Amino acid sequence: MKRNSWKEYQKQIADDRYYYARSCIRQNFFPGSEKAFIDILQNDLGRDLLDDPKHSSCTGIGYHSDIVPLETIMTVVARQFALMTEAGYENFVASCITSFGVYSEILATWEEFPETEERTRENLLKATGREFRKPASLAHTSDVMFHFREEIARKAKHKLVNALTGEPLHVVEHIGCHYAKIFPKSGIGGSEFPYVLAGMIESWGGQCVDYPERRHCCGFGFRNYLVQANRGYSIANSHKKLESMAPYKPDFIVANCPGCAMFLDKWQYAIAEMEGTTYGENGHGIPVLTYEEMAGLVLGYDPWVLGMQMHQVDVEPLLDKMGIDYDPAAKYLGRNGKYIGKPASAVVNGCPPDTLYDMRE
Amino acid sequence: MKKVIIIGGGAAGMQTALRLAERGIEALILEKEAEAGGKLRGWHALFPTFTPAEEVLTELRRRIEEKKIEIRTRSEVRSLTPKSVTLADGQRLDCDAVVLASGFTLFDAAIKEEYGYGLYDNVFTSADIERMLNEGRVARADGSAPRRIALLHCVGSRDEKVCQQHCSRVCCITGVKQAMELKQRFPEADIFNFYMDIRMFGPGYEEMYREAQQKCNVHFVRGRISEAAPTLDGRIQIKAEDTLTGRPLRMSVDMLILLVGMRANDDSAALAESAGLQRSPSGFMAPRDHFLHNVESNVEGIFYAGTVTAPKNIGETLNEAIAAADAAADYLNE
Amino acid sequence: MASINFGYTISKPRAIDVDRNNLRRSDEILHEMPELQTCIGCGSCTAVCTAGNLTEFNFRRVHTLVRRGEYQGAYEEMNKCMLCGKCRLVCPRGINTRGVVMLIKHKLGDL
Amino acid sequence: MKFYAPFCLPFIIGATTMFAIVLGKWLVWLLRLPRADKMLILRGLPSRATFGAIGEVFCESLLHRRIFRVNPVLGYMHMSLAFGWFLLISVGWIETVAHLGFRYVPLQGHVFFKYFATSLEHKPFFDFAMDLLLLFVLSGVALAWGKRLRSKALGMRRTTKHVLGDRIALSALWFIFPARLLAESATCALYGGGGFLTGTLGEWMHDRIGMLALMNLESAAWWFYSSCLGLFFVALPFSRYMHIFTEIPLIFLRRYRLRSGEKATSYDRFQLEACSRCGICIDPCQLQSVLGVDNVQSVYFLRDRRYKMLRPEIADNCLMCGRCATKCPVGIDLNTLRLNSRDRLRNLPDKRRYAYLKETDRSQGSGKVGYFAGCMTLLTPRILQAMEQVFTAAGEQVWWADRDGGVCCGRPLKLSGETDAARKMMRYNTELFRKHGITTLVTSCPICLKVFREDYALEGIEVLHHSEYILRLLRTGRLRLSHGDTRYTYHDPCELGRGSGIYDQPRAVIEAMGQLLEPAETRENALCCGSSVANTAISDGQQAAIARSVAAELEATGAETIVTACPLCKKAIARGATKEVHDLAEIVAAHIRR
Repeated sequence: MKRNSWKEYQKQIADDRYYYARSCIRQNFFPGSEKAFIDILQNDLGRDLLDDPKHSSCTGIGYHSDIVPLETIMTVVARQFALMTEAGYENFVASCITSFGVYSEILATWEEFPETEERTRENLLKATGREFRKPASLAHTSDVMFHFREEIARKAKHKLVNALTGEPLHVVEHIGCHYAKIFPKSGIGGSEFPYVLAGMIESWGGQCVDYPERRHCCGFGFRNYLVQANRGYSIANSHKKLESMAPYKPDFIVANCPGCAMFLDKWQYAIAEMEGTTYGENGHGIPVLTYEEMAGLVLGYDPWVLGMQMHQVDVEPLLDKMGIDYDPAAKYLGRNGKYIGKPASAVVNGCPPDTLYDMRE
Repeated sequence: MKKVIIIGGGAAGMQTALRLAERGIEALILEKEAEAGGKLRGWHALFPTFTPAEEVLTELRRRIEEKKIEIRTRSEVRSLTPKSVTLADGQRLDCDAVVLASGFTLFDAAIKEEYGYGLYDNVFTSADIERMLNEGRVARADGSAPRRIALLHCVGSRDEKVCQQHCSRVCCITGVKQAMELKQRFPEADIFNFYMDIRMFGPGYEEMYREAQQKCNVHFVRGRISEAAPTLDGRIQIKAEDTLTGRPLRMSVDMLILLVGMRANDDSAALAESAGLQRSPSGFMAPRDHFLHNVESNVEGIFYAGTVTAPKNIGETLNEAIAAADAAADYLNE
Repeated sequence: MASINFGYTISKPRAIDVDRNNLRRSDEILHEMPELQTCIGCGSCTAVCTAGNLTEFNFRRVHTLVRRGEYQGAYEEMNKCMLCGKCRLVCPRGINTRGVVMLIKHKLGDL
Repeated sequence: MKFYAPFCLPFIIGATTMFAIVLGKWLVWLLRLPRADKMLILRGLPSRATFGAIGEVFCESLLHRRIFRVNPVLGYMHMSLAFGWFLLISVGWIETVAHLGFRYVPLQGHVFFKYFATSLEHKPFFDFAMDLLLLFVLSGVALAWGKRLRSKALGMRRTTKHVLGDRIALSALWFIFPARLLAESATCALYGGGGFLTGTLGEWMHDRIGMLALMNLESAAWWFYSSCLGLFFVALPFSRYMHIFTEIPLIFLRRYRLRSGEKATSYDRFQLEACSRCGICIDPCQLQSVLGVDNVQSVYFLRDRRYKMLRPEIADNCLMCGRCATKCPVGIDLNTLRLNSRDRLRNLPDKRRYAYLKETDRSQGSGKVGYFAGCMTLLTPRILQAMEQVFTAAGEQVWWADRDGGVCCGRPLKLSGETDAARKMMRYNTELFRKHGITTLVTSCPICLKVFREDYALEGIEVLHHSEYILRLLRTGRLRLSHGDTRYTYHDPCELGRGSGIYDQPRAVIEAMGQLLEPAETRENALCCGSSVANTAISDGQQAAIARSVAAELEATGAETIVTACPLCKKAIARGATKEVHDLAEIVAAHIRR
């Protein structure tokens, strides 16, 4: 399906000198991805990016779980901006979709209600003695990656094509809700069919899968996942998406949101263990990648360096398909060859359930 | 000079006569009531503009007098042909063409016994309300002011059980109009409209509907009232299903207003018989076709104006009257 | 083959999935009782319903669900009906409601 | 002399087969009867009932008196065949005895006596008598032929459509007597003798046909006659003609007070096969006369059920108005059979059903007299209001059982065949009535009335329809009505009239207020309003059509007001009427004198 709507939604993305804000979830679940982003920008693209150790969580999860009040999160965000200002940067890039949403939301709030900005400045000053300038440009890291997609394509060692057949890979792209559903203008391609990931996929030789539940939320929904009683509802959302995409036989899923990447991956495991259903080829799950991992593979990074061994669903079938050579033995060897341990076999990776146990016992 | 007899002295009849006069044709209006004006008489205000019905009626009457058009009241028609009309008293009037503008009959709400019209106090019809509005005194049987009012749509319309399958079209908007008028009189009152479908077909109707909901806070419940029963304190308890919540609903109201539909006149069968006119299943007269000859009957020289063919609002009726008059005039000038 | 109990299950979707529902029975019912299709959902039947005044039974809702292919529990619901016939007396579309109840029970009884 | 010839074979085989099967059937049915029924028979046998039965068998099985009442010509046809044949046999018997004295003569000897008796001298009296009887039977056969060709000729608008078995038996029957005439005449032609019929015909043949041909003709004719008999006898137990032998035991059992119930029993077989498919039940059926539905009437229902091909759409499509039952010459309990067929088709006991019927008492007031409006009455508030006025005028303390919605009496469900489930409602209401300690139960709904009287265990509680109750108030002077000059006509509700035998009370009440005009078909023959809860098959349009026809007949009386005594009838007729339709109670309330 041809989508032109994205052309109406364009935004200025700074070309250089980024102040980088990390994501809580990704540091824990996809540490390789953020590393890869930094490497790609600094080494492959030779851009200036500051990974500031002083910055903190944006407390977005707490905010969306009704734990952190608005004033608090405003102050926290103000502090991030202050750090950026002090470091002499003005292009703020967030690695987390929720953070991105939070930053956009707060900037907009300050726009609409200047008094809140004033109060925040006072609070920040009282609390930390810091002052800040609002960023000249705010972008999500996937926006940046999208910005350089052609450049990356030129440097590509691999393409998103099946090395054997030469067919383009079928990719399901999943956009985090907070990327553009809050402020359509803040996302490339708007809120309905953002083009940010699709753009990368297309310029790197892949083909986007358009399936009925494409726009549906992954189901994280903060409280829905965090409160165990609601978790059945949370997983039901991913379940719905997977049911809907499976007939299109996607080769992998790529997400630009920490939560989405994590849940689309981990819920496949949970569904397989609970119902025995898997959605990928020959009884396996569908590999779920972050856009950095996707870019990394395209640029010829080693999958284990990208941290793809951290995935719930094994990525090997995809690597083989793309004709990427990797060392299976090295999968669970961390930095300087230290064995980091190996997860138990799982239905989602084509292994019959050998263990019967109850998490609650 | 050619002469046309117009059966029915309501809005349609008078407008037809006026137009014929303009076209230089003599018109004679036969009205069975003691006074011309038809259903406009005793109607209070017209939707969607709240124009007083009296205003329209007076103007029509004035023009009729100005044009010196003869209206014979108390003359009921027994039978007709394109060239003559026979009255109930046997008197035969000759003419060159006939325009049938005998209008409609209001559905008798008492037939829907379960609503208790004529059985309990405080059950009224839309016609009663118009009358009360004209008299300037809307009140419950004991004279007190209503605090809660329910209007029921589709009484005697779209109802196989009373052999009235057609939609009377104007009741929906009438319900909205009366709800607003009542709200104006009783700002404290809660007003509920019980409907099956809301059909706002006319210009400004949908807007009026919105206004009733938004400005007048009129409640709309999607469900048809099935039973009404008196309560000890002389109110009416109504039962319906709130179909949008899927649960039975009961409430006591101070006034239950039945929006009675339009049905074909009882004598329409006999008239049709006498002149060989075709009728539609609803009992109204059937025009030759619905597009190019919608004011002509299947009989040469007999024409239709207004609600004699189907439920219509006043505006449509007045327009159609002109069309009918022109059709008749053209026919005579051939 | 649930092997692991995580302490929660996957909630079933609430949507009426007409694609998944098997409309065969519903079609049979409408074929035998085409007038059921003329229901305008005015709710008169439910409002007068003798059983509906004592229970959650909602004739209109149940037969509508059945027409959408949602048969689950319809038979049990219809069994609440007392077949007294008030609904048939008030239906403005003249639907043979008692016949509908019996037909649905007949068609879905073996579910 | 020996009484055997090869041509007797078909007859002998046929006769033995028939008697074997018929006796077999009787035996099985009797053995399968419920114990209680068997006891009834044992107790009945030595009683006067037996004699009564014998008398009835003579009147009905032979003379067909009831058919005579409905339709003389048809009556004569059946009578000439049944009684005529019976006489032929008995007089034939006497003839043999007269000729040979009391000695054993095999069956065929009697039947084909003419053939064997050629050597004996003639007894002109018997020749004459037998010919007369033969003529009598032949006249019946002629009528039967006529009925097939033009049913109207015999005053029947429609006649039964038959199954194959019937047609075989029927054609065989038609040829039996012409064949007999031919055979006997041929014999007379050869050996002389015979009466005014066979004799004359014999001489005529003797003069025209050659000896050899005549001899061939004779044997052929006897073969044909015997074959017709044989064929008829073999077909009989499988055809409608089984009624000849089934009606006899049925009459006895009925006299012993055996009855069909809501559950099928072996007794039903006697009723099923006692149906002669005369088709008299077709004409009174309004589904036939008004809607042209002509495959559901009792005759077809019984046929389908007997041959195990009964479909629900047939069983359900009946108003159970009982018009056919009043006309049935065999007096078959058609409604009950219909009912227990539906029970067979639909009843499935479900313990969980209607568990919600607890703590649902919404009754109001208190008093020795209870008033149960009934579901339908709740939709006709005029009746409710009228009853209230009546009660007040009579100063009656009333307990209102279901004014604010109650539990259905259960009859509609029972009529649909779910008899066990219906019992639950009946039990619930019974307990409700008991709980409030009423001694009289008044209802405005004949449907409720019937079920209260027949299926509820209400010992100590008198159940009255409001027409009965009001009449009682009038008779005891507790209620006084003003008499006007309005002319009323009254529509008998099926459940009230034919159903509960209440015809006079409402009429008496009406006559206390004005003039009563009877419609063309009234009382036992009154029409059904068409909205009967017993029929779940016909559409609203069809109900309305019946209602219109009924209204037309009522309006034809010229009355100003149509009165009935059933909320359902009232609603139904009002749809088709141009005149006012009111319930009895409404009229009464309007005429109360204070």
